[in-house]
Amino acid sequence: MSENKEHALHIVSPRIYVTIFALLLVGTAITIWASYVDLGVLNPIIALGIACSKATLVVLFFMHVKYATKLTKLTIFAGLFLFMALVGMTLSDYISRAWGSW
Amino acid sequence: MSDNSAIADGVLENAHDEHPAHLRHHFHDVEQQADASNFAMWLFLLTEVMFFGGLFTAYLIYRNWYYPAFVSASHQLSIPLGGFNTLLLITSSFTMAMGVWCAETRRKSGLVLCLILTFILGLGFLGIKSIEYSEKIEKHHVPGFHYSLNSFLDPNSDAAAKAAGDKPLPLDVARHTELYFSLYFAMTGMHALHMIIGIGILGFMIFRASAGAYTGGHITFVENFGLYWHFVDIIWIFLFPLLYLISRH
Amino acid sequence: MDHISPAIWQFLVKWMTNFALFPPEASTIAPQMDALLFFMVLVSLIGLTIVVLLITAFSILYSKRRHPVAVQIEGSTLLEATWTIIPLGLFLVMFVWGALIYFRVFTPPANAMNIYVVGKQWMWKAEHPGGQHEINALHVPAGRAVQLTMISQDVFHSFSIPAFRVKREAIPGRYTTVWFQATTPGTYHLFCTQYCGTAHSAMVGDIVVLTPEDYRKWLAESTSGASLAQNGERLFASLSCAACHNTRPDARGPSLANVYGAKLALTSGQSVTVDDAYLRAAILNPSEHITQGYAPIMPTYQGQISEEGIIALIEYIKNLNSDYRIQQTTNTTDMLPESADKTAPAAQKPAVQAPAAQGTVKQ
Amino acid sequence: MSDTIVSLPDQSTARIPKMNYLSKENGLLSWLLTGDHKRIGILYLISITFFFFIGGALAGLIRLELLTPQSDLMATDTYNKVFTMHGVVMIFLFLVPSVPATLGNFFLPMMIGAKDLALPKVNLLSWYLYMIGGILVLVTMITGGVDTGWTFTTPLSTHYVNTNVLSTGLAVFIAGFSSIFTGLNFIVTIHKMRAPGMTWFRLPLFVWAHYAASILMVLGTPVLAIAIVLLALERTIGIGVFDPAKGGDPLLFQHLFWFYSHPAVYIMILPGMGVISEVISTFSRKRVFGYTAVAFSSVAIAVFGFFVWAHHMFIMGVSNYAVLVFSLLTMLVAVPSAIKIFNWTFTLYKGSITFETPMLYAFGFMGLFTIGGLTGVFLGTSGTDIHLTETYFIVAHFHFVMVGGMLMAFLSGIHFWWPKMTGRMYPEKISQLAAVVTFIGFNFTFFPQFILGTLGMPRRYASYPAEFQILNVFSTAGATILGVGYLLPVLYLTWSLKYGAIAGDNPWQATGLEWQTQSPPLTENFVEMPIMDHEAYDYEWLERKNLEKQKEVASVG
Repeated sequence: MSENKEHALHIVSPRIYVTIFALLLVGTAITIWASYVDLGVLNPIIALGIACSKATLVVLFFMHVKYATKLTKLTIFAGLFLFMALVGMTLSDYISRAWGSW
Repeated sequence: MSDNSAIADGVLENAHDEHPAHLRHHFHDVEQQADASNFAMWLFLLTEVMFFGGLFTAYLIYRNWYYPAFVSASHQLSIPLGGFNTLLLITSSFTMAMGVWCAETRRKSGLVLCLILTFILGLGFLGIKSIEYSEKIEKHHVPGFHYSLNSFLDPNSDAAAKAAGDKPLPLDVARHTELYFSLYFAMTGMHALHMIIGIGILGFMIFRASAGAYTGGHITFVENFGLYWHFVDIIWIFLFPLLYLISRH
Repeated sequence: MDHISPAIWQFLVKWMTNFALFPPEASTIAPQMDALLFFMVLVSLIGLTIVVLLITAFSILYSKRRHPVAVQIEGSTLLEATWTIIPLGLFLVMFVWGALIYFRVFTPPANAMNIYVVGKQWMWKAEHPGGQHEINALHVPAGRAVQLTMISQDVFHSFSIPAFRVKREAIPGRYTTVWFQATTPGTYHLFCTQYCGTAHSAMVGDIVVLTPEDYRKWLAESTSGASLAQNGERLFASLSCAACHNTRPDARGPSLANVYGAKLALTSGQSVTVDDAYLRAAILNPSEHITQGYAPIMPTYQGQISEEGIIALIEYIKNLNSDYRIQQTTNTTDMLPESADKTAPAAQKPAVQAPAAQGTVKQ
Repeated sequence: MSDTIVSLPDQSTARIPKMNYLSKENGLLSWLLTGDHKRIGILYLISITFFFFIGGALAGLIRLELLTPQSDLMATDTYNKVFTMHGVVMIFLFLVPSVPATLGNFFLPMMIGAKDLALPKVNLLSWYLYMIGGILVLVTMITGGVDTGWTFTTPLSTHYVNTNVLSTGLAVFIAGFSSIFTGLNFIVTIHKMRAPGMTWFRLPLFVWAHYAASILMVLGTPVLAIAIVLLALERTIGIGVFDPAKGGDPLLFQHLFWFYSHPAVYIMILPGMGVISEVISTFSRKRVFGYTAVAFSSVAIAVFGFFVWAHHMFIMGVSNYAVLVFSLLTMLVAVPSAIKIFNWTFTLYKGSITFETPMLYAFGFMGLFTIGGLTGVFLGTSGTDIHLTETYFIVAHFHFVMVGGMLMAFLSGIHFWWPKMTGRMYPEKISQLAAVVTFIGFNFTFFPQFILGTLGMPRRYASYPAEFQILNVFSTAGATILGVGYLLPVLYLTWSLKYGAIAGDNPWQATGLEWQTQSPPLTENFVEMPIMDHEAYDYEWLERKNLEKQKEVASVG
């Protein structure tokens, strides 16, 4: 098999799990708090930013991707890329419609 | 959507026994088998990402078009309930991760405990979700024939809108709140459906785990289910700010 | 088509048209489109010929009988680069050329006369500015740019005139435009090309291109008594638009004179140019289109005006070059008893949809 | 020198091997509960053929109706139902699963030297999902059909028709998951199950093509699924996301729909291209010209294929800027297809070509796909798209690609691997005749439609102006010939199951691993795990191997 075998059970210690869990809770608290502060356009950006970092933590540690094979990482990356393409290219139509005909 | 469990079934097959004699006939070794099912699970999660991708696209378009309506409509959701649900789900993700660790380190009672905790937390999430849903049903905020604009045309008649200090919306703006609730129900509904499926599988796993099925070294099933459960958690991590936390100041 | 020999063009178009292999060219855009079309056909034929010739030649030369042992060849970067780059270049030429034509078809000239088209299951309704209505037919003058502003009342339809090489979908909920300048008088096909339900294939009609004189004659014969703008004026009065959009100093709504084409600053901070789409949106979703300095008090008219009604209103507003007409409307409205305001729309609607003079409507 | 490469064993002594995947177990249950990729491939082959002929019968009805300008054979709404069901059956139940689920299922594991697909149960599940989807379509058809067109355009499908949109949607949804699982299975198998020595660049191009198509299946199909879910909600509850009256945008449905359905045409054609690579190489005894380019062009098609979907909506009110971008990207996706055509052509160069049936179909494919591909450029070019879209030009274009391309490739593949699947040869002369008849019939049927489209005849019309009749008569006449061309293989292939000559392991002297084992293969595919010690399409290796075998036999003798 060409894929390397580093997948072979990297056991993540519970201490890391607890840390991540705490970070996630803190992140949730910050999002809720931030939504009550008027930051203008920054509000949704902060909310999404925190959501993205929380998701990244979950993916990297809870889902063990930090210790996973290149193939797994590539797979996730491909998925995210296409997700962005779907959202981005569809939105590009909607945004540019507002620009008028030419 | 029994597809998740189907994948799991295929994988489950592999988890029977550590003895190479019980290795599925078409694999060279246990390692290849575990690798393959893990990769398959990731691919399946990709399809889930794209599945929710369509919903997120729709959400972003209409949020941009009808921002004022989305703001008022989102004020109908309760942050304490939503926040508590986030807490439950994150905790359940944590217990699930610990469950995988227990399986890796062959702690049977730990695994069973973690799975039961995850199961309870998941049920708790659904319970709170159903409280939220029933409130929407009472207020006629379910899109369709019975949809009512009262809370938005006359915020004083509505406790949540009043608390958020909403101004009455003109009819043409208020009408677009229905789109918000359509997306709210579509997105949280799809998410809840995934939770229900997950909880079903969890129940099955608790049963199997207490028989010692996953603590003999073959943990693929637990691992893959963990991935699924964390994925569902991630979806909620995005749904929460997008649906609950629009312009609360 | 100056760059192709007239004789060849004659052959390509006239002869093929006569033998029903090619649609007639009856608009200014048609020869331009056809030039690209012929170019693409030519490229395709050359490409196809190369492939077929190569396959045939290789099949003969290297058949097992003649060439019993194959010579293994890994590939050739040079050759492969050639057949990557040449098609890419040709495709890019087609892209640019095509984009230019697309640009032309969907950018109407400033002086184009506007005709409104409403699509519904399963007919086309055309509203001329002069008040002429047509169903499943469209009369246009030759030699004059005509813009169609289209909308659908229900599902997607598509307004297709093959002889003009133009086609545009009529969409529910928003205007689309297309324009053409007919060159040759005659009657041409009008098709609905977007599948729209049971009688899709019956949603066809005639495009009648008339000489300017005939067209003028037709306009005079087919008038329904009131122009589209006059219909709009009536609607404007009956919906009590003038209650706010009047010219009094204390008016609650902005004056609409000369508003069409103007740049407006909105309360949302946006700045928009007023066009058909904006006016339609402002009538149906007024709260999101409040002119700066005015309170958001305008009610929505969604569900109260038909698409034709909105078109009449837009046409009316378009033609408001001074406040004079509005003042008159105001006067009329003032004279109406208060209760008449509510019954008026129902009473006025039939006038808007009154059938055109006999002989011009194909039912 | 003979002009064929067929080398059959001595018919007087040859026997079908006693132990093979067909004979291992008996009874209906052994088929319905099988995990064997080969048996599932056969199950698919049977069910797909069934649905192909249903779709074909519907096509026949369409052509009959269009024989005359009036709508006289059936009422317009019946006609609308017929073409809708034709589209749904042919696309979701035939074209999408055709090559991957039958030939791909059967041969992909064998080609990479695996015993089975990575997830055999999921593979069986996907066949059941396919069957549920198929049966739902049949039920829909019996209970009154659906008349939205296979594109389910909103708001027509959500608010304006009262036919069985929901059951059709559910069928497509379920069949979609069948194809997701097939794709997922292939990707995992190709990544994780390759035999020792089978590096990525030793994979047969058939495998590369399936890999690319699988990516599209896995990532594209879920978007269709969610579009259908939203459509169903819109239709049942009226949630408004596609309803302009409630502020929704009906075009959003098309964005989501075409995000899947454009890549879907590559799902349909890529596996066919894989077949053509195998066939052309085998019958010209030569390694495919520019292996790497052909492999990467498959992947390039898959990747670019995702970014061109809005070219289906050029005149539907997407922004003009989006039109420019999507038109440009469409031009880019056309290039890899051109590369493939030329690479296949040059594979013939200095080869040693024979003209067995699979090769004839492959030639047909190359000609028709070239036309289909080039006319696709007409439609991807924003300017000419205005005139040609929504007419018979588009109908002709995608039938050239799908029927002229994919179906030719499918038939080519079926003939090519038939001896491996069944252990028996089909009658050569009549099958060559069928290939020629199909080619002629096809051109008669669909070439006139290019002209009809240019003339402006709209698609999905039950009646049309009288001046289009002559070409329509041509087309209908051609369809009759085409029908004969498709029926013939069913007859002689069935005949060959019992009476065909014994094929032996490798009748075509092909190099793929699937040919280096007995026909029909064992359930485990190989007696011992194969080790790949040569490049793909290495005919010299095959010759050496044959020589060794001869020597062995001689020395034993």
